[in-house]
Amino acid sequence: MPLTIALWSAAALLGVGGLAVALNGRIEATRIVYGLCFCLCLILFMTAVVPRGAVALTMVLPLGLPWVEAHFQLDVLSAFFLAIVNLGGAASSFYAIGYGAHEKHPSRVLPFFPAFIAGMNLVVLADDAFGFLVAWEFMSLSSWTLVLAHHEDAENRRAAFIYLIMASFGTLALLMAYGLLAGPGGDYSFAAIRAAGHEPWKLGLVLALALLGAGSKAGLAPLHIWLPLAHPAAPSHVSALMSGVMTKVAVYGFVRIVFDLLGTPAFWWGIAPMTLGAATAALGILFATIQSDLKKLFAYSTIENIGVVFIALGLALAFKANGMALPAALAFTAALFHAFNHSLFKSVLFFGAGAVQTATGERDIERLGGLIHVMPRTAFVLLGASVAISALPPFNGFVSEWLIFQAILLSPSLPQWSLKLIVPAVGATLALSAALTAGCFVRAYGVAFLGRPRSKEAAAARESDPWSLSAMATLLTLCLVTGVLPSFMIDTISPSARLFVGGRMPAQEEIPWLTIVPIAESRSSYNGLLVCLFIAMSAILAARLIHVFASGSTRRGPPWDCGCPDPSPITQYTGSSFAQPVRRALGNIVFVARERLDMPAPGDTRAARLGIEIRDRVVEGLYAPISRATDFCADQLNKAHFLTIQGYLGLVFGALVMLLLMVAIWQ
Amino acid sequence: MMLGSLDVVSLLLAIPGAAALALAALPGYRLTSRINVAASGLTFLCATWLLFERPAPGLYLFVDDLNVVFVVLSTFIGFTTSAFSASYIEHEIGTGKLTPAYVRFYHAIYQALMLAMNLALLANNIGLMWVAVEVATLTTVVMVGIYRTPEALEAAWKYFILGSVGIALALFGTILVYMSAEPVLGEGYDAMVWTSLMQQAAAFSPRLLNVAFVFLMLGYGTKVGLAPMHAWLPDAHAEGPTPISAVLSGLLLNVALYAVLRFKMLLAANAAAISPGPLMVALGLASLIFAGFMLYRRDDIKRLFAYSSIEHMGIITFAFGMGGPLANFAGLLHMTMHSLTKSAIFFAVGHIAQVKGTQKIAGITGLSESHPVIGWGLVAGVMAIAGLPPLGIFMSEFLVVSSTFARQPLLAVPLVLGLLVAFGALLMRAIEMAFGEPTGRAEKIEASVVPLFAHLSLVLLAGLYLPPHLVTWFQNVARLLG
Amino acid sequence: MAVILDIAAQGAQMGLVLTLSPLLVGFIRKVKARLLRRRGPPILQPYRDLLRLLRKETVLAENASWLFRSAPYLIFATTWVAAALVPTFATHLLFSWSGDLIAITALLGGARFFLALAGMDVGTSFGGIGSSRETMFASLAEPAMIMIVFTVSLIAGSTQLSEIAASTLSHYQLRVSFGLALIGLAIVAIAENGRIPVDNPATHLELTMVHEAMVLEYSGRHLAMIELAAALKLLLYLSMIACIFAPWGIAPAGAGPRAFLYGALAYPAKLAIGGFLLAFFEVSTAKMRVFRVPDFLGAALMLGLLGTLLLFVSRSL
Amino acid sequence: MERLYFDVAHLLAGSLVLTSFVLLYQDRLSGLINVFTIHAVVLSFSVGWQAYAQHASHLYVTAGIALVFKALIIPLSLQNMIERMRIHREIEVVGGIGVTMLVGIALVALSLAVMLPATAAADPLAREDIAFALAVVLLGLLMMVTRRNAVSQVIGFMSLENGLILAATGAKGMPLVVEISVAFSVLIAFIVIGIFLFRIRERFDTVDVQELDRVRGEPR
Repeated sequence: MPLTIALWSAAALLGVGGLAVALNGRIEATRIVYGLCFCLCLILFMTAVVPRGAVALTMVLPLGLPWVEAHFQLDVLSAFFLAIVNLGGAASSFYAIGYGAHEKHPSRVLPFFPAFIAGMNLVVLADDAFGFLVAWEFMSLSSWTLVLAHHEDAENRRAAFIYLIMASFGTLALLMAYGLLAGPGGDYSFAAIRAAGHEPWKLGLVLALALLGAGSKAGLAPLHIWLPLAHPAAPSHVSALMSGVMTKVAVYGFVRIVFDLLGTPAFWWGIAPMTLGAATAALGILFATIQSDLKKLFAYSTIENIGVVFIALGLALAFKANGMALPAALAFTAALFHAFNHSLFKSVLFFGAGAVQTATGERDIERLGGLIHVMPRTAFVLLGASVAISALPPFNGFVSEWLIFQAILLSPSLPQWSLKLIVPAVGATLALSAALTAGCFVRAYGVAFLGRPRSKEAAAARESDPWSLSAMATLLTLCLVTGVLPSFMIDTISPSARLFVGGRMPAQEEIPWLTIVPIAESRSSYNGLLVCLFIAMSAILAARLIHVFASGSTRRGPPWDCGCPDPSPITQYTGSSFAQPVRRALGNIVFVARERLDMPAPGDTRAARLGIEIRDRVVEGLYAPISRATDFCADQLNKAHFLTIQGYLGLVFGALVMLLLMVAIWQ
Repeated sequence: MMLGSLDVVSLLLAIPGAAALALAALPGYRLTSRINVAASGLTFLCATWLLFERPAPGLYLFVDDLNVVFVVLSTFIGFTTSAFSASYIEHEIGTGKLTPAYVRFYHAIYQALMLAMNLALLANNIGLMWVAVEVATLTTVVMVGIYRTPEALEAAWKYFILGSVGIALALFGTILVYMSAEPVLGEGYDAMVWTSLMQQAAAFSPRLLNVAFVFLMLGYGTKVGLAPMHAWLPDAHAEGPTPISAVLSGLLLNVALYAVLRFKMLLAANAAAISPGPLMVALGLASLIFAGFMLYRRDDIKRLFAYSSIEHMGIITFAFGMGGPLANFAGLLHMTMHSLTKSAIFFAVGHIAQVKGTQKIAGITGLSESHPVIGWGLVAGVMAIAGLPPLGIFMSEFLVVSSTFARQPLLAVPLVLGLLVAFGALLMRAIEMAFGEPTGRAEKIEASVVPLFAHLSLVLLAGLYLPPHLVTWFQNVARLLG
Repeated sequence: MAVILDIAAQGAQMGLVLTLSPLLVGFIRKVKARLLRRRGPPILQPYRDLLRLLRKETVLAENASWLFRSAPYLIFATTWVAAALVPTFATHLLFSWSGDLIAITALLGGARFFLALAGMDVGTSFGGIGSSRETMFASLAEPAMIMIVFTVSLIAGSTQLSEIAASTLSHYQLRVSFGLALIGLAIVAIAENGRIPVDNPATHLELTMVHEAMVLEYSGRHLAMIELAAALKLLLYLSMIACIFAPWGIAPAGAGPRAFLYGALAYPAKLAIGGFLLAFFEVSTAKMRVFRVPDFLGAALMLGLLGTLLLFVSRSL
Repeated sequence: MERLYFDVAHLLAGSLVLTSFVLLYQDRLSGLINVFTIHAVVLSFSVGWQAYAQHASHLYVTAGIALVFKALIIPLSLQNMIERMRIHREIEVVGGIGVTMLVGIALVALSLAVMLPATAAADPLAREDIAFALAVVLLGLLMMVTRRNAVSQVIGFMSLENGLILAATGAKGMPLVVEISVAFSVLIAFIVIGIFLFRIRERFDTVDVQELDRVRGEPR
């Protein structure tokens, strides 16, 4: 029953897309469409969270490949990701009821937004390879049109181009993976694929293809280059969906294939996701630290979080392969938990970026500043989101990363040497990127919201509308709730952990004081609620006591600044100067950061300038050669377009003679 | 000729023939274009009738599962194209690119072309089929040259020379087939009739068949537009009237492909002969990759899509070359989808070129801004031809790639690379044409966009749902093709 | 009844760290002065400073926001909670399991997060310098800390400080990685508390200062809160080192009042030793350039990683 | 008697191949046309002989068609066409006659190598015929490849079709359909070419194919 409702709602979403076309140009279209999307997403969310036991619901419709038909299913994993998708979908629809009013040409957004959500839902619900890929690519296609919403900007067009190329590359990879799994018989239903046995080399190949396919959609390095281009190009509520939700759908695809369809893993399967994830995390956060475009920065931080998720998934694979059910469950739970958390706070962050952009027309933090005075509510919500994404207690980001650390601490008992050597390095990288995240968001928030406005747009900004604010606030509250009461989330994920890694963490609801205990009380435990309460209580207590017994009086004065305050806001620390230490200390790991100082000679009156050039090693080392090779081949072959008739006849003649020779020799 | 028993079939030939004569005689383009549409519609109805009543094979004409697919498809596209060409020709006369006399000629030739193609598809006699294909070639040559601009003449001349060389090679192959059959079936007609050939194929001299297939593959392959015999195709598409480009891509290539398939079946029926698969696969891959790279340097919209036709013909040939029920099914489906989509694209291109007054891509950017309907139509068409879901070509490409990867993983790699290369070029052009700042003239398009969206909606439907009858029918054909 | 005692013990712990931390600062200052042959300020001077600051009225910059005003209390609270989680005179206190070593690290990270933000709030160049440098140091110190946590907790089989202390007590053996962890932790502690050679708490020299630059705009009670938090942090690190590497005399779980007494006596002694060593180290080294600090911390990170690797490998031996 | 049949057929087919070589060698347009006339006559003779040998009366028709159309009408009209275009004296540069000859010989060898083993079953008459026919076809194609003048390309194409007819008649008892169609198509082909040549004349004052390539739709 819930599955039926879910499918109907997905179809209804597509219908809403059609309705949006019909309503084209009407002023109230925005509210109607987004309102409908909100309701439908809520319904879908309900179908996901309504308790149905561990049994998977399935359904077959006479669509798609005739002899396979369209299979749909709603098992625990699908339900979990269905919840993620529609939570994000509902939030961004609600946000867009207010935000969408500022859209210049809504006719380029409204029809495709519901289609995009529907596509993601169908990916999660699909139960056969063909349906999965159709939904998968449809999701890419609809989001592609959304990336092109502001097509007059050449940058966006380029972003859209790269995006769809990478997307269909991923789809082709997945297609081959499914082709390999289904075999020449061509029974593409997941049930049949599970039933069929496969040779090991086949499984390894499929794993690699799945990494390519799902990884390119999730933004796994080195397939990530499209992400920081495409996500910022779309309208902000769409960016939130792409960054917060679509990447999770990609994670779902990976989990579905590798943990479900492939059966029992070999120990080395875990290595690739782990190492790639670690590389992705470090690379993503280092790039995020040097960005000055707010949305680009968030996009790069998405890449980092995807890396974290894949680290945990790789650990889960390694544990599962060695039959260590409990640690596998821990890592798996951590991965899914982190995916959920990221979908929450990344949506908030992109909403905030959208609010800032509508308020100031700026995305460049170097031209912002002091927003905390003019848009205090937005500033407050974004502060919370920044704390959450920086993995600081008592918010949810900390809990999931804490769980991953606990999983890493269990990995010495893995028998294989390769894993023994890799896991600690991965752990160090994870710790490094976690620390860098905090710094990155201090920079982003501090430069954009604190200090003094660096442009008159920033000074003239206004607080954003109540719709957007309430959407952001709700998600942030969820972040806090899952942070202080993580045990519920863990117990929600446990069934899928049991299903896919054959074990589960200790049931958390039995533990007193709402503490979470990954393995055993004596090993490690964390109680978000108590920590949160203690911090709040002692802060309030201290403030109260001081105001009562010591002085509470305050006087406003000019800034001190070592006695020489400069009124002009240009003297503030800029984003790039803030990032300079990290750029110098760690920069050259993944990118070539060069500072060019142009210092005039003494007596010369022109101003000195400091230029920074950032070069991306991945792009230069991997993608530039590919495009060069394509151009070369195109140029060479293109000569064949300008032959004379004799030339063409010569081709035919040559082909004929060659074939005749072959026949003569063959006989 | 003994057509007594084949009334529907003879109608399929008689209607276009009569229409051709009538149109040659009648003046006034409005009336003639209406007659043109009506005749094509009638032909289509007769073709659909074949689905229900299947006449017994005769000495000259016959109907089986395989050619019914082609007949129905080509008559349908002939019908929609005639509807499109009505509005297109009107505009051409308005701008004085065509004189009424030429239009009369044009309509007559159009029906003659339909006649030739139906004959080629229905012929039960390899000689007759050859004649029909040759006639089809000659008529299209005339069509391509109809504008009489230097470019058009050059294109038509090249088409004529290459086409007739191909035809000549095909004839030689046909003769060889006869020679190989003659010792078994005896002199005379029997040795040229499909039905009897197929029954006795196992007994023919395999070596002769091999040589014959080389000639037939190259000869009819020229008409299919496979590299390296493709040279006539881009210019012929680009310089002729757009309806003819649609007919070329949507129909004529299929007809030639049909001939190739027939002879492939003949060889497949003879165990001792070399299997035709590898040759087809090689030519298919070559065309796919070659055309994929050629797409990057095209600055003329019609040549762009002409090369994409080469690419897709390559995919289809590849699929049939792979063989097996799955790949054959995929090939048939892909051929159908490609014909529908590509003709739809050419409808859109025709309108665009007429509005903008140029075929240069640089002159037609920002369509979705200036002409939303046609612009998004073009985008949908390109996305369909590039094989994105939920449109039909995705399904066939899914089957081609996955079945290939399941059977010959190494062959799938170049296939996928070729698809990706072509996709990149098409996507780049689509973004360039449909988005960005509009250039060129921006007046309304008065022509009807019904044929365009009729095709697109069919393609969309097929991508989501294939009626079971169609599926079983295609599966039979796929089994027939071995 | 037992619950009340537990709560009392926990409360005592929180009070103890709060009261001892200024004393520790004063003690270190005194030792440093003595080592430099100066008389130096009285040991209780930090208390006086705090009280004076608390009584003064607070001067805020015009464009200071609510974040600037609330940050000091948050910083103080998080540091205090973190400090309360570290066993000082007794292990297995009532709330000790509500957060482990990783949580403590994260809590300190939270405090730093708000401190860095507060440094940028007024929009002066000095605040920016301070925050930026603090962030860079932290981005290396935190992973180093995590790796040390790995090392320690792999040896002890737990990330709970109480359990670690217990295991160290129960079977104490010299291990390479243990030593590596100790050195690494010492380096991290020096960096985190802004001591020489990373930072000099005593100067206001623009080019060198880090922590002082961030709190430059603070005055009155806010400054008091921040100073107290800093003192707490120093105490926290010292007692953490003591609890992990020298847990002698600390009261085990469910111990009687006698054990608590021993613990209460042993703890100040350990602090004194730690403070003396710190002071001695500070007077015997010089401040290093800002951009050499990453190498300093990188060394800690490498030590931690090395320790963890050794343990991972030795597990299968 | 069989022997005689065989020898004459062999002689005629061989001389057809020989004429093809002459065509390859000939580089003056009018000369080319004359040689083509010979080519057509030889063809009609060999077809006639086949008709006599196979007792297939309908082949006489083919021979007649070949004689009338290919040996009379086409050469004459081509002649006066090039007269009117004033290109009948034109000597077109053919890259390396010698090389072309060698290639031609190689082609003949190839066609024999392909055909003789393939047609082991068929009777020797047919075998020889089909092999020589293939040689003629390939030589015609070679000529089309090497010549850049439209007229000579057409002639090369027609010599190619002569080879086809030779093959068709060589195949025993092949029904009339084919010959008619061939003649028919040649006729149409010729008409169309005529139209084209005139149009080309109107517009470019030359029949040099490379001129055409200068005006192609997509300039490089």
